[in-house]
Amino acid sequence: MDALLHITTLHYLVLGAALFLLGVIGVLTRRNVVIVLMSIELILNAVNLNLVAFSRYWQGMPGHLGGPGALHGQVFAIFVITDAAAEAAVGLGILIAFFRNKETVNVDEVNLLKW
Amino acid sequence: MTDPTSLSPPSLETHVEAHEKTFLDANELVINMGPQHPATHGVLRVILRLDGEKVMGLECVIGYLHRGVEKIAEHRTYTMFNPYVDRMDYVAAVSNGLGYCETVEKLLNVEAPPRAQYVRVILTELNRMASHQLWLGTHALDIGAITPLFYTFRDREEILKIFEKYCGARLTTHAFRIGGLQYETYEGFEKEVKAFIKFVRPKIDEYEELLTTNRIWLERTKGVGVISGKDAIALGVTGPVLRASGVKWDIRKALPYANYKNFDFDIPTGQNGDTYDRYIVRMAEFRQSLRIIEQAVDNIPEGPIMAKVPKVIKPPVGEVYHSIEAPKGELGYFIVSDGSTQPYRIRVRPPSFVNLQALDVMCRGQLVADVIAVIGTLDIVLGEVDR
Amino acid sequence: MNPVATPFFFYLLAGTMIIGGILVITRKNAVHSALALITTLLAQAALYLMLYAPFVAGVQIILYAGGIMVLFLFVIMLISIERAAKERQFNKQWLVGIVAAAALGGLFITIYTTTTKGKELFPEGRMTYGESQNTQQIAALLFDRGAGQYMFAFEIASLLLLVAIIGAVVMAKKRI
Amino acid sequence: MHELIDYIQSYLDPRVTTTPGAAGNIFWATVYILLVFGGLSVAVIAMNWLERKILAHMQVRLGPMRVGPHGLLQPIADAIKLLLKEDIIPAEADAFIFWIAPFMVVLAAFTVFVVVPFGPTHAITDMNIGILFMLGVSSLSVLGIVMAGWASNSHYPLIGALRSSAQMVSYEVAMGLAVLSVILLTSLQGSGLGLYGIGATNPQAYGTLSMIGIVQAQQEQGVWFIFKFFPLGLVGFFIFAIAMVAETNRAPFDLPEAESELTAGFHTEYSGFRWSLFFLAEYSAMIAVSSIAVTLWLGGWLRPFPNALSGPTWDLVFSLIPGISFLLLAAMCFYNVARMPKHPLFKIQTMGLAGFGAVLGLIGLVMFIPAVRDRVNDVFWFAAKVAGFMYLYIWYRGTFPRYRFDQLMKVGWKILLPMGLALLILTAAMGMRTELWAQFQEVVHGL
Repeated sequence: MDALLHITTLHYLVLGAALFLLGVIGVLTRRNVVIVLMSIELILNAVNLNLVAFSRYWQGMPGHLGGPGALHGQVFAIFVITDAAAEAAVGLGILIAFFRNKETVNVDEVNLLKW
Repeated sequence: MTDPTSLSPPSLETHVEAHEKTFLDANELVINMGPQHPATHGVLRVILRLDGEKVMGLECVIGYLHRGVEKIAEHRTYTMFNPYVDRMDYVAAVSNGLGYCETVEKLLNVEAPPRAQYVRVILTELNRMASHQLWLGTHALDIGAITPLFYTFRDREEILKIFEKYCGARLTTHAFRIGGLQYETYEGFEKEVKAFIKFVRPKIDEYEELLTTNRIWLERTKGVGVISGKDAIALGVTGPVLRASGVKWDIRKALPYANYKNFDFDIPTGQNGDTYDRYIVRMAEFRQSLRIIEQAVDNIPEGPIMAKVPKVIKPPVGEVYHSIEAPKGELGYFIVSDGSTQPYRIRVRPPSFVNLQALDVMCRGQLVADVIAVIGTLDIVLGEVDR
Repeated sequence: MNPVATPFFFYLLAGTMIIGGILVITRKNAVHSALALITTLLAQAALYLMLYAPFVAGVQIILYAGGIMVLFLFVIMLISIERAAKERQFNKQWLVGIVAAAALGGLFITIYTTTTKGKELFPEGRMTYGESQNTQQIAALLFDRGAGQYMFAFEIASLLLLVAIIGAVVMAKKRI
Repeated sequence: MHELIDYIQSYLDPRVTTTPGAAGNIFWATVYILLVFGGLSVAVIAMNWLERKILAHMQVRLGPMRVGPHGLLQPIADAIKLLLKEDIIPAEADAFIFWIAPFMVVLAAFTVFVVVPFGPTHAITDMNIGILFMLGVSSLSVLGIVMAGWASNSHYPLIGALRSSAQMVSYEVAMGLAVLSVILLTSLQGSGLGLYGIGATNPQAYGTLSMIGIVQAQQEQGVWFIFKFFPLGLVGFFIFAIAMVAETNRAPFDLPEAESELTAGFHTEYSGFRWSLFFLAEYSAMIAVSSIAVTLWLGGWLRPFPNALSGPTWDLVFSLIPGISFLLLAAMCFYNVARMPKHPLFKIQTMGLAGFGAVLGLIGLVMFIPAVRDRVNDVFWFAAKVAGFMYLYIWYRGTFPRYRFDQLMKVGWKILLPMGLALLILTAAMGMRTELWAQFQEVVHGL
């Protein structure tokens, strides 16, 4: 019970893993491209959660291991968010072009390299 | 020059088909603006075909206010029909009455006495100002400036007070009779009109102060709803809309009626034929109207107010067309008489109706917001469009 | 500022995130999915606050919830989703997908259980450091002349964004 | 119970220098939340009445006059009407999203007040990321608007929502650039020190994102940021002042709800209570962005003329102004009581106005008590500056026509954005001018 009530890094990691799995399921099973893209966002967020949790973990370590300035995980999370923005912009741009030509948003109908 | 026949709007069937598709992949979003819409000045229905916000074409659906005025005329005597014309362009009822009375007078071959002519000119020009004030308020409101509306209504009230004192009605005045005036002017009429001129001069500057040099107003009106003089003539557009396109055509000068030839005034014209020029032209017309009223008030002659007109009007067999310069353009009446007490047929040429035809030409390629501005600048009154 | 009632808020937010995540991948209507994803992202921003990462939390709200998700909603509105909502929602290999994900989950669980062997994984150190300088510290890591290690990466990220902007415009524009 | 008393005592101690949230004082934080949100609701109600009256007087009419003296009770009557109206959900609408969208907008508009600093200690909390939090949370209201437009399942709301989201997202960029220039300014310490401590003796001289920190930076540098680096601060302020009007969808940028084109934009299909939530959110968002502008450029809670009119005497004079202004309002009320028609039908109205004046006067008198005076002074100046912005909002609405959508985008992307970028670069260069000058001289010497 104490292990459940005392929130440690591990708790965040488990949460991150769960979100990651949800994202993977979404990417692998859904047909709607928009929802597939959203599932990718879920995966990226799961990773971010891990990064920030580890950053917190290293901040609590003694100086030679990490110390208060160990914010590399957070900086990484910011880079991941930047990437997510770029990915969403390009992904949705592709989606619009795709929809304009094929009038569908289903990922399994994207079966031509050129149209 | 644009061939008017090539300007016909797309048929309704294409709209229905277009409605099925989404608007990203094609040029079709069909929007019904009106008949219940805050910016269509009544019950005008405009079917807009949009590409995003760009207007690909539009179609006006009219008739929601049709009352069969022209048909009613066939069952009324000439005198009885006189009040009906006030209900067409209800914001410029005096002009409508003037046009009708003059047409019947032309048919009877009588002329109103000079005193009646002068009073007619004063009231008509006052009415032109009232109509323009209403136009300015609503037009600015459509473009988003809410304040001018209240300023113009405040000043229009003064005109309506003069009307009310003269003939007892404010809107549908029924001010004139065939052959002259029914009422002699009331005590202090000239003084009140003069006081009104003094009162309203600075007010016009006040309207201009709010709008003429306002950057947003310029951006919203310059280059919007452009129509060339040639197109305007081809479509039969008249009034300030035509003059703003650079055509110097005003029936008061071109085919003088009443006694307009006795007055000294200019015809303001624009160059670009855009919404801003139409605004400027109408603002200038305010001042010209004031000039005419001033001259008329100073020179009102004494004398009778009615010509010799029989009690029962029975014009000779024949037909006549007469037109006047109403605030919105050329208002013409075509009357066919079969010699009885009732007209055989009356056809009205309403300026709003004809001007509205230009809407499609003026709006193509513009944005939705411009349609609002252009409807406003055409200054249509649906009572006149639908009759 | 110390977080209060940590376990309560952690489980509340974690539950919100998991439920939101499940809704994202199960809803028929993409707008509902987006709404669920927004909830998940906001809960995650709150979790960042609990992890003493206020700047990342702020970036999460302003970029993810306020930027990326608006983009998503915008696109969902541009494409008609009524038809997509009526169609089959899962593709033909959905079973394979779930099995693969389950295998991945099994892998996670195996690693967690076999490597700890009763020990506490990642023992929590003592935090002597509050949030008050967090933004400034991140700025130092990103920009500072002496201690900034990520200056180059930051510039590369900006280049990436530029490429993404151009790419998105090229993709989405009808006529260039 | 004992702890509770301790909490209260610990906060009432004049030596307390942090906000309740930063001090971890949950009790006082809760009290502040209730106070701020109560005050906000009252402000929205007052704003509703004031907007009608001021706009009416700009337009040569009287505005509400029937409900209560000079229509003072009109907003309450309206609120009752809106609450009693039927709550219509269109048959084809997406009921859940239609239902939840107004709450999202209101939540976003209200949450930002968590970090608004009404005084050095008068804020619910002082976040390290204060301004970022405000911009982020206020941008969440776009989501609610987009959802409201989409869920209504009708053309006009959809176009209104698309316009609104495009508009808010694009003006956020210009807004963010203007805010960034202020954050650069906060890193300056006194005169002669460079940005980010580059030329400074103290290498840790970083800027701050904290709302309280920004005002304190202005206090330390002895200048409001609107006057800093003379034209630059002003330009930044103007960019923000324009962008904030667009951000709150008010005239002349009120395209999403352009009455003459889109009837009522994204809330066309809403009625009653849910519509009033949008209304509430719009006004509280106006107050929120105004308080950002006040905090960033106009010195937040600082009184005007701190340098020219300094010294204890002037301090005393300025601390009397809150009480005096309330007394003036009371005097206005009594003047109008005297002008009320002497007719039995107006008896209740006259008494009501007199009572209102008496309440205002009483508040004014209470504000002269030294203990109260020192505590409300900050809040008063902050509120007065925000009220100035609120008046501007009404003035814009009475004066300007509406922009067209493409013109709006042009202003946002082609004018404000380049200006913001140039401003940011110039501000940074001005902040580092000594350093830059030294480097320039080095280069010249090398040649």
